[in-house]
Amino acid sequence: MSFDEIPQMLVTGLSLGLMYALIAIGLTLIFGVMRIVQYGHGEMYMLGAFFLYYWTAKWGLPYWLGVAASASVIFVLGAILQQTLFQAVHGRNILYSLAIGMGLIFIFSSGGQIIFGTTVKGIPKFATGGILVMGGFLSYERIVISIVSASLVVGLWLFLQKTRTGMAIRAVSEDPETSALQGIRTRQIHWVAFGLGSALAAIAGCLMGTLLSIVPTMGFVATIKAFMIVIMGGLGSIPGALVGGIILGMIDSVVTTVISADIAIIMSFVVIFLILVFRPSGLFGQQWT
Amino acid sequence: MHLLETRNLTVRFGGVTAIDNLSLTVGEGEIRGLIGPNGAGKTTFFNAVSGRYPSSGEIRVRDHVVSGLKPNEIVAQGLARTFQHVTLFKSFSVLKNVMAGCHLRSGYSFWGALLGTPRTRQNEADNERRAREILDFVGLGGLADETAANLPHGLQRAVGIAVALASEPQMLMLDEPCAGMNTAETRSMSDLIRRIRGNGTSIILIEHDMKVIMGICDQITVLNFGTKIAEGSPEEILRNTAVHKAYLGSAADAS
Amino acid sequence: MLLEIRNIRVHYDKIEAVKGVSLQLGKGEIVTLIGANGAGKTSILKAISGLVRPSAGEILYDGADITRRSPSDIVARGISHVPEGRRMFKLMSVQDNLRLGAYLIRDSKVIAEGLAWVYEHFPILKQKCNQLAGQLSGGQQQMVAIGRAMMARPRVILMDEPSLGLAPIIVDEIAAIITTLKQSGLSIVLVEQNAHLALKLADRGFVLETGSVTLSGKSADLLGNPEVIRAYLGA
Amino acid sequence: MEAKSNMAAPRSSWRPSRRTALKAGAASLIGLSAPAIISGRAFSAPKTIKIGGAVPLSGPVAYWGISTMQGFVDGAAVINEAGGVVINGEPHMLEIINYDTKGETADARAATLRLVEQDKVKYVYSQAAASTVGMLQVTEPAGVLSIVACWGYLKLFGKDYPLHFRAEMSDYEQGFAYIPFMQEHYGKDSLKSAAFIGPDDQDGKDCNYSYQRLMKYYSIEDKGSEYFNWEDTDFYPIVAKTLRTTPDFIVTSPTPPGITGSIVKAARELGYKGPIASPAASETKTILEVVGELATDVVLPVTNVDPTTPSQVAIRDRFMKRFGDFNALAGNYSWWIYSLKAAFEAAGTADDPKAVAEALGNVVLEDTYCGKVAWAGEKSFGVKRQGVYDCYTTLIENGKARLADVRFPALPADY
Amino acid sequence: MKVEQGTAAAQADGKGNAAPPSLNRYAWAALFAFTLAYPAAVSFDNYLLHVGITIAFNVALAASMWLIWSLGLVSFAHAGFMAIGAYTSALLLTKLGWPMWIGMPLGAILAGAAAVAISLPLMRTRAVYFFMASWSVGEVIKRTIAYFDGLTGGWNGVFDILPPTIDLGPIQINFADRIAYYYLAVVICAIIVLCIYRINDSRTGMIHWSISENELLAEHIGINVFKHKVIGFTIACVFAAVTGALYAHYQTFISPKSFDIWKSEFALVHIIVGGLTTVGGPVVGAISLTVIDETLRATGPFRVILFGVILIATVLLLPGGLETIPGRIRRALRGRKSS
Repeated sequence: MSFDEIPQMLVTGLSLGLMYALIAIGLTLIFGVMRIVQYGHGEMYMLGAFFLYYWTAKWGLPYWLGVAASASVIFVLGAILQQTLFQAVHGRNILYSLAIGMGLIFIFSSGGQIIFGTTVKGIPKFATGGILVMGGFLSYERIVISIVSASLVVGLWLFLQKTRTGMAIRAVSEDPETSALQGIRTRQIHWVAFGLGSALAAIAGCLMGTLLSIVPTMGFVATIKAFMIVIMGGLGSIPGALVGGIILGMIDSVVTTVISADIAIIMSFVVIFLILVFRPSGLFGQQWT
Repeated sequence: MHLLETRNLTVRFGGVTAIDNLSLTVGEGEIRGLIGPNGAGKTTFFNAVSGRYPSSGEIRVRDHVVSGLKPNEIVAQGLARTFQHVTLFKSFSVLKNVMAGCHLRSGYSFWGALLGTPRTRQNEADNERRAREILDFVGLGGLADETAANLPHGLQRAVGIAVALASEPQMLMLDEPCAGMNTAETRSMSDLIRRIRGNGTSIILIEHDMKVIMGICDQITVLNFGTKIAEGSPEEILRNTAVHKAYLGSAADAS
Repeated sequence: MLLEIRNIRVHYDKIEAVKGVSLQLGKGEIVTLIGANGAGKTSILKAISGLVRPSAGEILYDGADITRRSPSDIVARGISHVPEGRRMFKLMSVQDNLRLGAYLIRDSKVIAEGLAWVYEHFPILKQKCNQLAGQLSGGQQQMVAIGRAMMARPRVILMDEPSLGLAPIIVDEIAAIITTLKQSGLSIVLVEQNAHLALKLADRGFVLETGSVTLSGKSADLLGNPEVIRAYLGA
Repeated sequence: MEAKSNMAAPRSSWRPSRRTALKAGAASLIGLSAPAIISGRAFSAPKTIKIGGAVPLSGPVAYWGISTMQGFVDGAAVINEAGGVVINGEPHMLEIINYDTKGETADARAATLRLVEQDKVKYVYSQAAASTVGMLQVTEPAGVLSIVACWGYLKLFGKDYPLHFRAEMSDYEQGFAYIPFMQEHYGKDSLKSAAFIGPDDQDGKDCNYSYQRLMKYYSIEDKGSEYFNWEDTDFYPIVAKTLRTTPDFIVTSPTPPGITGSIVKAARELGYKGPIASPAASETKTILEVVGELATDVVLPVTNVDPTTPSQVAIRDRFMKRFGDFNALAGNYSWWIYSLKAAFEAAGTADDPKAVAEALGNVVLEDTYCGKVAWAGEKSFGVKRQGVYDCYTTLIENGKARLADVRFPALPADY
Repeated sequence: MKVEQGTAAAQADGKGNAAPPSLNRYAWAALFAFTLAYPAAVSFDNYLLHVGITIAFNVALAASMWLIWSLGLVSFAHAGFMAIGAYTSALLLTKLGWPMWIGMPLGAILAGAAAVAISLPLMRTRAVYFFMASWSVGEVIKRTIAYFDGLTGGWNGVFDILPPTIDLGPIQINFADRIAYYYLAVVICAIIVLCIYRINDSRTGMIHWSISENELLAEHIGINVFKHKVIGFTIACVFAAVTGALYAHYQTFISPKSFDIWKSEFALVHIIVGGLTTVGGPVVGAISLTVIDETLRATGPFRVILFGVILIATVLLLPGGLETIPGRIRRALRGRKSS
């Protein structure tokens, strides 16, 4: 490894980490509020990306409007899934939500292959070219996408801190009963948070899909990544998801460049294992019992 | 030789000192009441002694230092406890709950259990007999096959005590055994506690129901803010103004 | 009567925690429920605020039946509940906790007035308004809990064990606040183990034992009644 | 059927024309599976020859499996309409049975067992290495002829597996077409070294093996190989690492088109100027979609994206009509069944896979989607079981693709 | 992942109202008898025998994962330990020529040792965190095997893992024969299920459930929770390794991909659909879902979708899983009688 590769590694790792974090934050939000694991979270990511694909490539509509539209559609889908499937297992053993999530993976990824076709697709670009940052190359696309994901993370944080609904979400994830005593309709917060989490995944899908390519089966990999990050950072913790995402992005980038990709993925699992052994509730987690 | 002795026991959570340099001795065959206002550190004391919380200072059982042992090792030393909130294996039958409690004092080998050797079968039969004896003793003999979760609150508490008794303790630590009971249930619980002592088991008792405390305790220790503020016979405690003030609230002075 | 409870029963699975309790609360009145742990006091409050559904009986508020309303609806009608153990949102700031109390109020001016009221009555909270609620002392948390309930502009406050685990001096402070609340025209249902404190503050009292009212009357009468002292001290 | 129409429903507002096509495709799939369920109980009027597919119809590699299946379904329909396979003057209808393998070895084995043991199929086809490996555990001992697309696993190929045919060219065979083309196009001197990027699984390792043999044959310096994980989402790190070795060109195989696109994009953005060849498993359209303007000097053998010859156009049109979908891979796979038909007729039997295999080895088709097709490999493998056909090489320049070269691979004398 | 074990258990007809054990025993005996008669019942159809063998593997896997679940834990390291057993036995055969009869026990021992070593840190984690940590363990095992391709063949996998033979003079059995392997698989699977049944039925099982039900109380009645968790986990991993070896010699080919996350996930799905509270749950779940999966094979692209629909429908419409069906029927009958 030569010295001048370090900026490239860091820059790549950071931008990757931010996007991972975006998927993971949605998952952590859903867990925090409902205490269920949405194992099919990655499918929202996939569907979001495909929506944008049809929006831009097929109907030729503007890109950023498409991202917003995708987020809204998946928000509604997430809310519907919560109401129809997940509300029924709320409060029951977490395994049941896991099983429903698995069912959703089967249905969406395979249904996606039938509806969208099995070919790999690419979402048209909104920018080309790039600049050198301290010796690391950054395409404009990547810069914009990183900025968007970073500002979404900040925006979500502000939303949760400042707005009435955001505070209600935090309150419900801390103590549903006391929240109800403040007049918060906890069931409503459930679907709002579920929709919001799904919408975040959809946005991540749009951004990642633009940067890379999309297939109907890409959701499960996203679920795995999100799950790794969320557990590493601590379930229900948004800073945890951010830090976890960046750790994973950095491992992917640095270890792949320095050693190789297969070592990188082994390493990321080892790191998660070690984090959990020394901090049994993740980096920022609380013990949910 | 004391059955239980703590020397300068201290428990801290973060910056808060829940138990502050508490030294306490309980003799054999004694029923000791542990009272104090809510948040005085009574349950924390139980948690520290039973090995659930880490503590500094020293805890001795019959002069053996047990500080730092894990809960299951402390039970093996003869110190059993119950919990403030009903804590049972709720989906088990009552009998099975008590049999689980008997596990500690009965022979068990993994391979024996797997293969179902005659010895294991003997053990299990003994175990069940023991468990039924204990259930009869606490007056639950007729409910052995009920699922614990389906019992009324008062009986669940009694099952909790039966489970603790099943480990054949020399000392039993009861955390609010009468909480949420009606007068009749409370009376039979007091009765049960006396009978347990009659079998030679010492008891430490946390209880809010003063009738119980005053009625059955030999000695009472009063805690407030993690320190001992009084100790003595029920009569002495009743007369102690510091206790009045701490326990009944400041308005007690005015009344 | 502002709030009237008629013969309610509360079940947790098979356990009956409240066995037909009736009580009334007048405007500007403090009523206290006293009794040992597990007597059913908290269950009654939870039934009023909609956290548990009574299996029988009815709850009337301001003439309307609110027996099976959702908690948020009941809050909106003007009944706030200060739960046992204060139940802070520990990871949120004091100010956010207070704001959550005004969750159903959309008018920012009203919220600002509410905050001003709380800070006026609990000056210490103003200093600590940006601290996490979990870091406050017990007494300060109790102040936040009461302030949070007041933020909803209630007409009735249900208070569950406000003196729990607090030092005597702080208990005095809380007692003073309760008196202030009463003077400002609020009606209060006070659940307490500290019988002396409760009866000193309340107009009327109900003594509960295992889910039923065994004794009730004017506080002054109950204070002098040896039965109550017996219930508490067993002496 | 209920599920199918629900699946199709959301599309109605988008593109009605495709919806009907999709319905037709789905219906034909259901129709296909129906005889499978009631197999053996079909009418016995005209004789039938059953051909079984153990292919990935779901899971991550369904793309390839479905394309292959489409080739067989379309071919069988065409052949049956034209009077079927005529063996000794007697017409035989073709019946296709498909079972899903999810692209997993054990699953493929189970599917093949069902085909061979329950449906009594004597001719099977499969797709992708994992499914092929599972299939071969069954077919060869059972005396069943198999046609697959699979690279590597060479020890499962050759003399000891006389009934096993590999219809798709591996990188190795393709190499004898696209490397000469690249040498002509870019000049021999500017292609002195190469590097390899592939997936970290058996397919990747297989292709790497082909790649190394090729580099040796053409005396090109091998600058090393990198493997990515299927879980990877960003290819900057791996491309950056590859570029450190300064290769003259890069081979990405059998990397799926989306990932190839990402690799091309990363390489261009990181300042790499040389050609990138993506033999096997690639596809032009996706790469253009993913990379856009930056896609230049991408060499894609065997993918004739826009059909040119009349028979290619006919195949595309039929596929569009029948499945609502067409991709170059499905076109590529469409000749397998015609070669089988020719073999049945040449062997004069459909009951003896050994005889059919002998005949199949000698089948040469002149006008398929891949142009001329023949079986080769006698010297390398001891049997003529490796399909070789015209290599259509597409070149992408500045975001535009054009068919740059068509040639039959110049196999070395000892192949 | 021990959230509300109690609810599930209570739904499943708690111990109090459970069927008399004798009836239970009849059901097991009937199942076993059917298993033995199965080859004849399907008139020795090789493919259906294959389905039977697959079911045996899945039952063994689900049952051993359920043993871990009885401690209140969900382990996704299962496929990893299966891989250890499979690879040990396969490599001993292909590299050294040692038969499965040696390879399988050695694989089991190796997996057991690995399980003990890994569970020392692993048992520090709880609930969902345990789930993820065990998942990591499984992934690391799989990828480590792939990484050392000189020894293990890497992603290419191992070929020619011949089924074992028995040669005792007069008795000679070649397990390459499907019927012979069917009985081998069934016998080993039955032994595994029987062991788990015995464990669950004995004191050990009571200890497991008490830990799962209330770890705090279990500790305070003198149960060494940590020790029992390690032992239970290790036994289950040993069973997984045995199944792995059996699997390898049947498939004759294994690669790291054979032991990916889906192996563990399907075992978990079998448990959830079958039921969480009795050994019957994983057994019934594995049998029914494997049959469904095989039946759906012919639906091509719809196979996975339909499987997903069935999975979700079962979870929503049949809380507690298939094992609750007898209880439901009994209750329905009783309801009709009383009315």
